[in-house]
Amino acid sequence: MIDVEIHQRLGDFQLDVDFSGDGGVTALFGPSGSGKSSVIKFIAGLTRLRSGRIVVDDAVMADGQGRHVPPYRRRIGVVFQEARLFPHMSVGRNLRYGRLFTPRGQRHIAEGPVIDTLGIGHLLDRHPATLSGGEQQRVSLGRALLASPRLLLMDEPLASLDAPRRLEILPLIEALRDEFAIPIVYVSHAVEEVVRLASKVVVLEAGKVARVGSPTDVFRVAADRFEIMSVIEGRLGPPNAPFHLTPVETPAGIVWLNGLVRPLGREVRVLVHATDVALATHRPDGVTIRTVLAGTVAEVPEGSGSSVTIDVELDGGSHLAASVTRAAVAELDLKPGRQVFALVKSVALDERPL
Amino acid sequence: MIDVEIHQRLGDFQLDVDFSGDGGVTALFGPSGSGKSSVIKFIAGLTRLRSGRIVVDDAVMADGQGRHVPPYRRRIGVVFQEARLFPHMSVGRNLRYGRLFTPRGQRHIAEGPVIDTLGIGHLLDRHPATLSGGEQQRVSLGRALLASPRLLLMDEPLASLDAPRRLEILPLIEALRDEFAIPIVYVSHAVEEVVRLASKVVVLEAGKVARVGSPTDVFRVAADRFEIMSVIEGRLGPPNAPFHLTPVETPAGIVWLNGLVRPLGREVRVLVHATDVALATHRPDGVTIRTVLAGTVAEVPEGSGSSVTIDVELDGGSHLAASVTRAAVAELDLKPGRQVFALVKSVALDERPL
Amino acid sequence: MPDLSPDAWIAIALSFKVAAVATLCGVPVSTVLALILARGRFPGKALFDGLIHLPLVLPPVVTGYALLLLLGRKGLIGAFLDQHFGIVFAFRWTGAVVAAVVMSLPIIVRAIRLSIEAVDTRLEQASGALGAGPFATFFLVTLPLSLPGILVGATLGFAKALGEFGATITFVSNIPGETRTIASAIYTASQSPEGDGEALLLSVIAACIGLTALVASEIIARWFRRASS
Amino acid sequence: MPDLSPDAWIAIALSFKVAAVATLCGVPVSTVLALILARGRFPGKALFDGLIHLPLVLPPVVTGYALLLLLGRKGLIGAFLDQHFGIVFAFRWTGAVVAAVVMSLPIIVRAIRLSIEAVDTRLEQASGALGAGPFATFFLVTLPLSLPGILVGATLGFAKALGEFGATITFVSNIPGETRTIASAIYTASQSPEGDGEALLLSVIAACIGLTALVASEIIARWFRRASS
Amino acid sequence: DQVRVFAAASVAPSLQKIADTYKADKGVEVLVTPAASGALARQIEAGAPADVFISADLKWMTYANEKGLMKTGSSFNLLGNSLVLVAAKDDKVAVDLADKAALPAVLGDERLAIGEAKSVPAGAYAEEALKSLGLFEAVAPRFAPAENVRVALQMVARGEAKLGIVYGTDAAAEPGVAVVATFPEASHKAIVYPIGLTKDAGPGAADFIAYLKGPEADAVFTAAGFIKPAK
Ligand SMILES: Nc1ncnc2c1ncn2[C@@H]1O[C@H](COP(=O)(O)OP(=O)(O)OP(=O)(O)O)[C@@H](O)[C@H]1O
Ligand SMILES: Nc1ncnc2c1ncn2[C@@H]1O[C@H](COP(=O)(O)OP(=O)(O)OP(=O)(O)O)[C@@H](O)[C@H]1O
Ligand SMILES: [Mg+2]
Ligand SMILES: [Mg+2]
Repeated sequence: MIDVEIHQRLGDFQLDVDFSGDGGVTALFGPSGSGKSSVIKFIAGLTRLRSGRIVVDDAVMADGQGRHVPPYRRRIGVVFQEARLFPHMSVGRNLRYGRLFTPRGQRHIAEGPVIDTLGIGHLLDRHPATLSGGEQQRVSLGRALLASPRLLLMDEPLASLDAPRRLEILPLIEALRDEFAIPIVYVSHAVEEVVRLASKVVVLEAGKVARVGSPTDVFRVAADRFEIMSVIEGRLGPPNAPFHLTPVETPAGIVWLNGLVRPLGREVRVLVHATDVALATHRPDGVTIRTVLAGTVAEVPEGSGSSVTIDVELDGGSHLAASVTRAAVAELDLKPGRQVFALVKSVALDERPL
Repeated sequence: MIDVEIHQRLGDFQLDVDFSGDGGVTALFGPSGSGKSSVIKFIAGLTRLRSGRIVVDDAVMADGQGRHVPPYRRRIGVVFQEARLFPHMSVGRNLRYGRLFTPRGQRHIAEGPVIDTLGIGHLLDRHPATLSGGEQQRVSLGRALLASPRLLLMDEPLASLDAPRRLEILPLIEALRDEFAIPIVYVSHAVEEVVRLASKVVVLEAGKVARVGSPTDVFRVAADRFEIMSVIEGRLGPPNAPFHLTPVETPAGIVWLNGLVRPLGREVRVLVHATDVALATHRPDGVTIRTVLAGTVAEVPEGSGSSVTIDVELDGGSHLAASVTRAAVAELDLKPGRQVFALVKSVALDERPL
Repeated sequence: MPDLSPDAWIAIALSFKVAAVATLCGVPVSTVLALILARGRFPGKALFDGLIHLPLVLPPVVTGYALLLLLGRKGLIGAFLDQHFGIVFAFRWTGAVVAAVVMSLPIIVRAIRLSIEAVDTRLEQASGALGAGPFATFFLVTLPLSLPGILVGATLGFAKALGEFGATITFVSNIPGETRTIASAIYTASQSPEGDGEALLLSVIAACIGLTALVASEIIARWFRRASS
Repeated sequence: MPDLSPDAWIAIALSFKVAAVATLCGVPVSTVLALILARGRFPGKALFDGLIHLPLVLPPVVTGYALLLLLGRKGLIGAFLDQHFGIVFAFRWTGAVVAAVVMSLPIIVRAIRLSIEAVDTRLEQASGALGAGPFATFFLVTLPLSLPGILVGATLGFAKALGEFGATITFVSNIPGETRTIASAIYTASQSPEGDGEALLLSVIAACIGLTALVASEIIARWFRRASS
Repeated sequence: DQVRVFAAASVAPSLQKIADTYKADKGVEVLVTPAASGALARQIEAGAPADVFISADLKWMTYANEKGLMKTGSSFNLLGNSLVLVAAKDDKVAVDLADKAALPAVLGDERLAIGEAKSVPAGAYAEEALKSLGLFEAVAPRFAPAENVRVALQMVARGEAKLGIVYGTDAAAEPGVAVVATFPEASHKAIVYPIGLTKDAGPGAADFIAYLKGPEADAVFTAAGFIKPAK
């Protein structure tokens, strides 16, 4: 759905990026100054491409050879890293700005739900100057959405929001992705968000693509152990209403999700942080941890720090990363081939399946 | 060290805040639009106080009655939520700006280490306009530090930085707090940061102080279960060098810290997320979880969701919050007075003690 | 003000009309010119810029004379306008408007251009990304954000139009009731010693009108600033 | 340009000197006035603002006459300056500078004020929070960020000083070599039937000087914009 | 109907008074448009609505005639003027123009206000007179050329210039100055104000010119200090 190839110098900074994204969320991930915002600006057409190619939905937006569809004809929504609200317009007029230029038939996204979810209904008559940082960011997000773009570029849209507010807004972005089928390029430093939203992660480093792949693949080898995650696929079982839990049936055992998730039988992906997994050599009992998955140790990397990330092949073939201390590895004699039970604190899973 | 009392209307927003901070880090925490930045601006003297009192180190900065020490005489450093860099000066000149107005004898903070830690050495000749969002934020942080202020106000200074970069910068802030003994008022949405840095947390909600206290106390009753934390105090034991672990001896058992932390015998505080704690009815074995603490269930709140946060009184009297599913509570028949073992995934503890 | 002759009152009314119309015409024209100069890139831009500034550099009489040569009924452009559209500027109050516009153009254009160049281009980018074409962006973002400059331009233009004398009297003469503005009336009065009192009185009146316009513009500016915060 | 009389060359040199000095004096004065008007709050501010704009509203001759009354050797202020400091403006080129400064003041002040008011006050706040007092903040932040306006002010002031005629000739007369500027020379030439050629030639020269100043200011502005990005 | 008179600024005040009585007497409105003679001549050339042109000197009437702007033979000298040396009223000075040393001596290093010779007729006459009296070389460096005679007068009245050379009419009207000496008629060309009908003058214009030659007008002109033109 989107093809990006950029070879260009910005001052002293050389950007050489080549990736494509499908219909879902493509995450741009990488350290500060790695070129994420620059890529966004090229896709939006705000920086002129001199060498490379930007294609959205089979339409060539720029080919570095003179073809340069101006930004206002691209129908690409941008949530900028800074809010960039129009200071002379009320919040309401800011929000409705894009709508003016959206053909009537393409105004897919209704105002009410967006404003409600963003919690900015009480700000409509205010001017941007007096808004708080997070309020500005939410209005800016709303403004981009309400233009009903055919591609959405979001540059750290939730950076200055508190955790509860983020959790409220994430479903909105998921709805854009799923219900409205708007492809999204999403810049974020929050692994949680990226993993939850993205089907593809492009990791930038110093202007180059360092890794590309699914969140699982990319974060499995992430440099920082807090970023390592696994994804387990399964099928929703009948919810346990009194206890507000829903089982996800997987070949390796049942993963318990918090909340009542339906419909029965739906295929879901469940996300597990490597740091939320403990391993036991026999099936434990009398423990509050309810999700216990059976498998065998596939790989125990050498290491010199206190922790290592062990690769466990679960029954059924999917892989699970578990971050454990080397001391425990030695004590329990964990080595490839050894049968283990992975204990996953169900409460540490995300509220909604991916 | 700092006393803040503010009663003032900003447009439709009524701010009524009263708190004090000691020499360490006082965190301002709260949802978007709760008044955190407004408080910062009052302390810095950028908004004129009409009713209330701001006292820093026994000096009355503003008393709402005409006394208003102008900002430039307060020697209070501010890291703004937006970077506010001077666009006509190079990064280097931005960084050195505050130094011009700092009496020679009070220039405590050396340039080199700050610039190195922030990773902005290669930007010194650049102008702010072309910096990335995170680069701007780091320069702005450096600029405030290099003025060697006697009080530092930081408004989400790490919001747009990647996790590894944050982990690099946090020790710098800790050094300001510990080595230079600069009191800090710190606004952040990241519970991790707040817990790591702050000795006191002031939670704002809609312009009022909702809760005040130590991070433990505050996050113990936090509305969002991801924010609930406990603090356990103990004494450093002899590190286990081969496995890179350090024991913290507590009456309830040993807490294993990743890394080699010294000196032996030092009193430390260890932080535990409620979501990182599992409970078992008998001491487990054959599990990679190494930190097992003994205690009794003190309280099991009623609840209707999937999880509840159980209060466990550890042997020795300190309290530990554990977030578990209600299903597990029922199955294991957890109730007050019941002997339990708390399993804490050591790898989920913070790298450094608080 | 009983000692003011009826002619003087007519001159005041005329000046007011000329200044108002000159401002109303001058500001839009200047806005377009300022936009072209601020954003446009074309060969000869410097020359074009210079041409606009010319009335500032030359003595007003020369500008007036140039206008007479160009726009007079027998002038290059004037003859054309007269024959094809029946538009005559020479020796009409509309000519005084033209003179005032030309003379105040450099000042107004500069003020507006300064404001346009101060507009944060990132906001214009944001507008573009929201689907607004160059025109829409100009009218919805650039122009409103340049309002301080436009207001200053209008104020300066109005004041200048009130005070303009040299080019006006040279281009459209000093015909009572038709082209005798306050400035020309002051000149006329000052030609005889008995006129000194009237000249002074007229000067004070001109100053008062100018001051009123100024205060009005300050109030509008303040109101505008308040509206956007 | 062989047909230009030596007198004309002297007038050109003098104009250049007067315009340059007027710009050098007018810009700092205007900057201070602009700052006072942009930021100050005091009673009578509107009147003060009006006073500065007066030369725009009144015919130049009236302004010149007022200068004569105030700053002439027998004038209110002039006599004082003469007796206590030996400063005389009447019939001196310095008087031409004064006339040019007064006449261009409203334009320069407005341009600079516009730029000062466009400076993001949050940057000034940041400066204050870094320990810079009002003066330091003004010189290190406000002023450099107002440079576009100051440059425009300087350009307009220079151009206006070149073209100023009415107030100058009334205040300091038209003495060859002392107070006869290009503008006076052009006017004088244009007032006799045979003078057309010389008037035209001088006008072209004045236009060229103005254009050069304009181009120079554009180059400086572009260089400055590039330096801050 | 109307008679539209383009008149040199210096004649305009008197002319306006005459116009007022003319309207009262004859019921014909006279519209007086004052400006510099040169500007008026060029405006007429550019098609300005004028029936009568009164110039402050011969050269612009000549210009108008040469360009064919005037009705042939319609122009004649309506008025004359004298040229006088003035000083501020309180300034007790006496100058004998016949004594070549007197004027420079009185002047010292002060200024002599005159009209700018090229643009103001009075200035041209003044230069001519000074030359013929042999005073020019001595006083030329002390000139303070003004844009019009009124300004020159003010310079003298205000004490900015020690002396001034202006028309008798101006000196008579300005209470702040006193006439120190009158230049001999022979020292300069006759000062005349030519008047004429423009090429497309309306029918009433000739009547008004006739009226200007009549006794009512003459009284006004004389009161203002104008004299009969030298033939
Ligand atoms: N015009 C320019 N001249 C020089 N360097 C530039 C220019 N534009 C961008 N850069 C540099 O390119 C790099 C990438 O910038 P970009 O804004 O894309 O980073 P980013 O990945 O969005 O970082 P962040 O997470 O901090 O926002 C930065 O180091 C920046 O300084
Ligand atoms: N002048 C004003 N007029 C009206 N409302 C104002 C004004 N100034 C601030 N507010 C409101 O006060 C509230 C607090 O703003 P503040 O910037 O302090 O929030 P914050 O806690 O910093 O939020 P964030 O985390 O989003 O930055 C916001 O809802 C804001 O809209
Ligand atoms: Mg960025
Ligand atoms: Mg804030």
